[in-house]
Amino acid sequence: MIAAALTPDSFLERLPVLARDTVTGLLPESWCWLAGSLLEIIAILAGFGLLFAYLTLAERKILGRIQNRPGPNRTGWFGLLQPFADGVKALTKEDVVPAGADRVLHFLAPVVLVAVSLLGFAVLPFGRHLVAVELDTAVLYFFAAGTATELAVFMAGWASHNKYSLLAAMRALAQLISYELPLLLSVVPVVLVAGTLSTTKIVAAQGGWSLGFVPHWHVFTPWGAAGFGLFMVAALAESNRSPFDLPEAESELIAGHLTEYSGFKYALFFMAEYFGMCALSGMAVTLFLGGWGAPSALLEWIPSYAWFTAKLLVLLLGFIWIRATLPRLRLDQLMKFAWKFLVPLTLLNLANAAGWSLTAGWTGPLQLVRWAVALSLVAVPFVVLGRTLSAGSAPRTYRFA
Amino acid sequence: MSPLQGCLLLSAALFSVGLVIALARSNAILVLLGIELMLNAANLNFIAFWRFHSGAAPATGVIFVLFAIAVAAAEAAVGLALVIALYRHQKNLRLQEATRLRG
Amino acid sequence: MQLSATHLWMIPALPLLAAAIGSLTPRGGRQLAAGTAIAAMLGAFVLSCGALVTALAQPAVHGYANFAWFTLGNEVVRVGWLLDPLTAFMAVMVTFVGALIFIFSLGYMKEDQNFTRFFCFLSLFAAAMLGLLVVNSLLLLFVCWELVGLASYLLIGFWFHKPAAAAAAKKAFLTTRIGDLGLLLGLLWLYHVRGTLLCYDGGAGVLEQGSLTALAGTTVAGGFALSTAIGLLIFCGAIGKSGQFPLHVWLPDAMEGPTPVSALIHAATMVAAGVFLVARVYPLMLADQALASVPVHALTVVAGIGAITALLGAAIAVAQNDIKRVLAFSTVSQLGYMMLALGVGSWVAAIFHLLMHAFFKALLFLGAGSVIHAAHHEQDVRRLGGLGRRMKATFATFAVGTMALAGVPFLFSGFWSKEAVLHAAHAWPVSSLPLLVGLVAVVLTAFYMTRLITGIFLGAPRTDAAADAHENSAVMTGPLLILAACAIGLGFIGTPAWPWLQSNLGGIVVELESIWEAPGLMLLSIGLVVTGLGAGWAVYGRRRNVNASSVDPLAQAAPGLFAVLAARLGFDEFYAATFGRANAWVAALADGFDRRVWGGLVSLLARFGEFSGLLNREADEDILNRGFDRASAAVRGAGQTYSRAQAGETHGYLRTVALAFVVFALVLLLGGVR
Amino acid sequence: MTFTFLILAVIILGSALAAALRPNLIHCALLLVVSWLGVAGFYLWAGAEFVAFAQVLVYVGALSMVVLFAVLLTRQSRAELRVDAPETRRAVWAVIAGVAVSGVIGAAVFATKWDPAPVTAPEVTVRGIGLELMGAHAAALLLLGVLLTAALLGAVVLAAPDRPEKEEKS
Amino acid sequence: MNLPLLSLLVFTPWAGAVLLAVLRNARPAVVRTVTLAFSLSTLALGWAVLLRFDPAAPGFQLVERRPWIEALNIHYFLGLDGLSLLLVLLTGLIAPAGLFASWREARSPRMFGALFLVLQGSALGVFLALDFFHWFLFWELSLIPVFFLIKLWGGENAGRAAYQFVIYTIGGSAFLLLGFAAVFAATGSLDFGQLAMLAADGTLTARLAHLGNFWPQVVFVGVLLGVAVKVPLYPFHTWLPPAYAEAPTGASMFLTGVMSKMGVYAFLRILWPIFPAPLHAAAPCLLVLALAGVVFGAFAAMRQTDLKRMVAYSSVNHVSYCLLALFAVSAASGPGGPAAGAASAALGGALLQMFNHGLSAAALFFCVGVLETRSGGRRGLDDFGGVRAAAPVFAGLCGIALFSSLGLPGLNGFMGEFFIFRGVFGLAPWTAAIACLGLFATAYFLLTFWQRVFHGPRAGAAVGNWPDLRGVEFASLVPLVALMILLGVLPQLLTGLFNPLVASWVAALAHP
Repeated sequence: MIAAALTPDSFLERLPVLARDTVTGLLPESWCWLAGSLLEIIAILAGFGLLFAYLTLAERKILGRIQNRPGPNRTGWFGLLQPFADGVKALTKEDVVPAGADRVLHFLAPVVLVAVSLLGFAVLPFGRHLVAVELDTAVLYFFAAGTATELAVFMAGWASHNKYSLLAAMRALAQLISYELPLLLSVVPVVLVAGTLSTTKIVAAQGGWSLGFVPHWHVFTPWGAAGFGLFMVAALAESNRSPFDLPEAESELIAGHLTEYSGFKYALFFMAEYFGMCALSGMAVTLFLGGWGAPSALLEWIPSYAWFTAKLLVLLLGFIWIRATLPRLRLDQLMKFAWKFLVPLTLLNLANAAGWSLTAGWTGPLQLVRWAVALSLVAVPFVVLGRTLSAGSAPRTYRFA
Repeated sequence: MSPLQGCLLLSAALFSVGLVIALARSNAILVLLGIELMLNAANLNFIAFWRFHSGAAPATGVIFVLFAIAVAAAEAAVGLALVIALYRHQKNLRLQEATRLRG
Repeated sequence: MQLSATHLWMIPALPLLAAAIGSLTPRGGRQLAAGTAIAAMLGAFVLSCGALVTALAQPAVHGYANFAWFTLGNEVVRVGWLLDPLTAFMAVMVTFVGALIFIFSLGYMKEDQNFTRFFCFLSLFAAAMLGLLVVNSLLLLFVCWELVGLASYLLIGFWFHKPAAAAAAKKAFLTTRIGDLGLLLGLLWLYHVRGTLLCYDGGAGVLEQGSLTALAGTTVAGGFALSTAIGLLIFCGAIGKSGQFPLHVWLPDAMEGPTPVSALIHAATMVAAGVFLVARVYPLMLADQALASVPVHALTVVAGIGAITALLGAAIAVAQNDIKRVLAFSTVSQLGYMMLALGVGSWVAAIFHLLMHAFFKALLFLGAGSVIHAAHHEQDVRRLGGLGRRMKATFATFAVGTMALAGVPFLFSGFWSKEAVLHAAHAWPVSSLPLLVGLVAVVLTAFYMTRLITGIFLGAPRTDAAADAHENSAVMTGPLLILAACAIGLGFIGTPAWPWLQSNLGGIVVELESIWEAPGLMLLSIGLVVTGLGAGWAVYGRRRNVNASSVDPLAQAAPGLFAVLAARLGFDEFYAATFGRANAWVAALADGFDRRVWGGLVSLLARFGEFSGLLNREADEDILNRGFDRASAAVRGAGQTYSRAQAGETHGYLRTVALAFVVFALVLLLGGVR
Repeated sequence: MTFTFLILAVIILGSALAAALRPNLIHCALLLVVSWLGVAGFYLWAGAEFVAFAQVLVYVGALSMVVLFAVLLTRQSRAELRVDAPETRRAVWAVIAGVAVSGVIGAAVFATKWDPAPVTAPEVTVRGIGLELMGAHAAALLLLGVLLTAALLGAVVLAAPDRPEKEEKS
Repeated sequence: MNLPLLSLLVFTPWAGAVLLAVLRNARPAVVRTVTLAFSLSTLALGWAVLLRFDPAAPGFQLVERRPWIEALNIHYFLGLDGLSLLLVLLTGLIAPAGLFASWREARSPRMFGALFLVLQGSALGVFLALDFFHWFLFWELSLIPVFFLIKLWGGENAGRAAYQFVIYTIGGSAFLLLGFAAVFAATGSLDFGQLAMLAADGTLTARLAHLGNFWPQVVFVGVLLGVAVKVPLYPFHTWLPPAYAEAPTGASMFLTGVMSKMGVYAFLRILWPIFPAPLHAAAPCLLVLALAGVVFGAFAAMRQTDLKRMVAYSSVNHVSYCLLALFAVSAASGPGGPAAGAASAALGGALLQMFNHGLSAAALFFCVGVLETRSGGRRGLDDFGGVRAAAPVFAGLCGIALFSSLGLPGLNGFMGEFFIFRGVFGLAPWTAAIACLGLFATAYFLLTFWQRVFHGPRAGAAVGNWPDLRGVEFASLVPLVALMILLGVLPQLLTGLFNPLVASWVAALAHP
């Protein structure tokens, strides 16, 4: 029993696949593919929908705990039914469309946004056998799909016929374009080292352990750690999360492009933001944290999707934590941070990764040299750039405050 | 009608639409976008020939399109910068008014 | 104690070590620097004696020890040490005289600021000189040859703050370098022909029979034997180093250096290196003797140069007033003697004279140094006088040196060695000119030495400096006494009665009788010496009431001749006017070439570019444009019409392109291309 | 001639044509984005995944953003976004030119005898494209990098204000 | 353990330059230390290479060869033989010394250091590259930092000198590039080794002739011009004195110590193996030019009143000795081959001379630089007097450098020159005889230098407070001088590196 559980192909491991095959086995051969796809879509929608629901709750509860208040606790046990209450509220609210608005675009914007933010899930390998679409160019696909979110944000901002919204749209565009670059560039080293754009192969490339308990995840290499950090920072910005939530800054822009949305459309925006966050976290897990891989050979008997979920949840928790901790940036700081800090660092990291894979053959004491060089290539530019970046931005003095 | 011919006709039509946009509209941005459409039509041809026509090297069409996309991006960047310069100069984007060489 | 060839390197190594220590000693470390230098020299002397013992055991054998120095390309450069009586005698002489002069310097240089540096340079010189003697490779010999030149340069210019000293140093180095270039070429030629520069190498050396035969058997341009050509080129080096005519000009100027330096380097040792060199390669010089058809034999040239130098030096010495200058020209003259001896075929006589000359000339120079030191660095004979009473030891030893140099019979070493030279010249079948020259020089030598010694020591002091002079300390007089003893006693090792030196040098037992073949010659030379001394005494010895500015009696008698002699026959001026000017001219030419011709060419190219542009413009404006103006006036009208199509209207352009495409495509399609 | 192709053709041409006719600049731009997406779909249909995603990334992700930015930067009021309707004369000429061009090309397409199409799409993997780019087309790739850099700099220079701004006193 | 040592050699200085470019606000002391540390890397890595280098092994060692632009058959190809190693070591010595010479440079030490390191890396690249493509990149890249070093840190007429230098050399390089473009068109290869093999069996000439009958000659002349300007060969040397004279001392040292060797290196690496037949045909003429360089270079130096210009001309003279040897050997090659002993002596001597001249000329420039800093920028022949009294240690060390330069036996300069003369005498006796004039003239002007500046009473700029060598200056001059003495006595330290190489060259000459 234990032996069977320990094999990577245990029953637990294959359970979702078996379930799908059982359902599709009932249908004629020609429908199998369509039905399988539909099942996968439904599973993703359901899974992540639920995750979204409880993530909002978790966020509110955690923010509450951090701010030393209880958070929602009236609906259901520990407030567990709060998401559903919210959902019902959103559905029943009036849908307000401003008078001068571009009605078609105003409607299209949230729909496009949700649709697009869901697309990315198709190529995430949730488990050993769990990937909806096996693509040779999966990583490229993921980011290509993600780019459309910018368009949707712009549409929302423009269609609202509101100065704040338009300003927010402009801000969002600038921010998203600026952070797209470090996001992509921090992924390139992984592609370079793994030698493939396929997510499953990238995960496979991180399989195995040194000494049985140090996994070969990319995050455990100097460039990987740096890349992971950069990726997460850029992902924060891409999903408009604090401290990069300028486009929807309540205090400055009255929630920006969301100002003129209410009811279910607003809920859709909300949902899309969390989906985007989940998708990017999932990609980070895939690229840097070994995907569904177990951290130790001894823990392999736990099914792979459980590992993936665990890692995903940890990252999401991190998102929430950061939101509770950091204040919002100013717009010029935001842009400066992207172009003067993240982009050079990612470029250097790319070189670092190239050097790392070139020196793959080094053994013995040379290994130490390799590590030292790679670490210094991460640390030195970080310190130097960080210093130069903060050198210019001494605390501002306000003459007319 | 073979698939290749269909693709080529589609491309021809797209090209013409791009041409019409570039010729008929007076806004400089739209003219630029029309030209981008024409470029896309050309790319479509590359892929069509790569897919439905034997004889080419296995990846040539793809590579060509990739290069064309990159060049189009460069072209668009410069073009839009020109548009902004034009706007700063004459406070509108009507291309038919942009006939003076002197600044 | 014996020292074999293998360990011969220790002799130069000791002073070299002392030089190294001296160079690192700070200015304060006077005792250390001087002590190590003198100790090293004495050590080297002991070792040299050991080497002499070894060499004398088998005087006819050239002991050598060769080894590979380094490899260049596929050529192994081998060098070695050579021990034969020539080496050994020279080494003993150099170390002995050197040690004495070092000791003398302790007193002479006492007040000098750069005392340690002085001993460092002296040691360096000694090392190079001894190296020169012990090497078996002409390559290494050349190395040491240049290094003694360097040491000489440094020591002549020791008082570098005096511009005259600095200039003299440079002159010495450059003049000898001219000769050295000849030597270098000779060595290159020899190296190229023989593939080695080892003197003796078990039959393969350049001075051994196989090589000599080959060299003498090859004819080069002008009918010369190859050995003659190479020999003469090597002799060029000797001319430079030994102050032979026409490169003797540097030697008198070299007296700007401290007097011990003049004694050691420019009297006893380094200047004799040229003689040593010729003696070393004597087999090569002799190689063409057997050939009858050559235009000139190498040794004939040597003899000629030697004779000219001997006469020239002695004649100029007569008219000099500086003590050291007189002695310097005397050295030139005596070196000429040695060369003459070499040239007439008796290298043994030459070396005999060299050794003897080293002792008594060193003695004379040190005596002069003693005088100069006592007289507050006054060197002009006219401003001295009457020192004999105040400096008895110096006077006595100087007198011994003078008599040795003049060749006063029987008791003094110079007599015997000079006789050997004259006998050799007498025996030379080719010409009697060298003999005649030698005899004339004998008279002149005795004459100018009398003039010198009376000027310094007799009469009344002519200046305050001379009146104030006192005898120097024992550290200076001691070496004088020892050298004086040698100047008297050493001559006996080479007397006809006991030709020990000759036998041992050449490795052949010299017969007693052969020396006595021409007793008339000896009597003649004795007579000439007496004549010279007497004439000198007659002219200068009985002068009274002279002061520093009175005119020389000879100048009164023959002012023109005296002036010419006093101006050293105008060699310096002549060289400056010819070679110096040619040199400057070539330099100006080279520089001018760069600035004007090549630089000019470059700027010409640039100008040409500019010019063609200009031309183009002019042509355009004047010729083409005018025609075009008219044509374009017509075109302009048409152009204005057409220009409406080119209003800068982008759409119009694009449309034209599109329609043109359609037209061309239609033409193609309807034209039936596919 | 599949159903998918027809749909794609309709999307591509329809949105392009709509863009040609709409007066609102933003709408035109967004419609063209749709058209570009359609082209990306066409690439997918033809089996060139990589190109399709590149198309989306470049056109939808980057170009559209730049275009929209340019639109927003070059207007003074919301009303200006409604651009003038084409002058009739020019529009007629444009249509004539467009029809002529498509007619000529169409004629050429029909007049040419094409070889039969290969049954399967040529197999091109991402790795293959990468190797090809870095191998045979390495020089072109380098040149392209230079071109992009030059274009970027050129764009900055062109779009930068003519007069330097006054130095900020910090 | 297979570190890409050669790549490290080339790129470590560049990495230093990048680092300096980033350290925007660093203090000068930090900047200097960083610069020096990266500059010293060459010496350290050169030592590591030396330990692994096997002189006896034929061909190139520690080769790094990777395809780069396969479409053009271009490889990233580094390798080294005795010749390269010699020059790498020389660079390792001269570069830090040059930095020391400009240690007190107040004007933007960061830029200076960065440019210097770029220069150093490029020079190393030239010595190690074995494919014309990146060889030429390095070759040209070395010009840029030199231009700025001269222009920005140079003397009064630095601008003109810098432009002259760059335009002249680039002009030469254009011909070089043209020549190699034709070679590439004919053979499709830029690999030095392959080209040499093609040249050895005559294929190269045949293929070039296939392009057009005159092409072999045109290509040779083009390559010759490019290299000749860099060395420089006699009539193409007029850029050199102003450039060396106006450059800051450190750059002058590097220029004369390393850059002039790049030209000779190119002769040995390119012209010699790839164009043996045309070189043989042209060698008699070139021999005359090299001779003119020897003689006129030395005599022209005699006329200079600017010490730097004087040393610059002495460089022309000394480098021409190397060329003299090469051309003499080349002129004598052909059926039967030249006398093996003479040829090997000439080539070995030329290699020795390259290293020795680098040492002594750099040291001389260093000394002139010391004079310049002490006197506030004066360096005329008559601006000084009696410096030896004020600064005996400096005078002593400078004297050794001077005597090394004039070829005093016992110091390193003699070894190279003697064996060059020995070889050339065997191959072209009259040339050697005339070249002796150069030896004399060299001694003449160097002694004039020494006498006017160091001897006599203290005068001119030497009056007043005149400190002897300071710590940094002492530390940089002493190793150079010590090496001069060491190599003068034990030339085998160097000859051991390249003896087999020279032997193989000579062997190749015998069967052309």
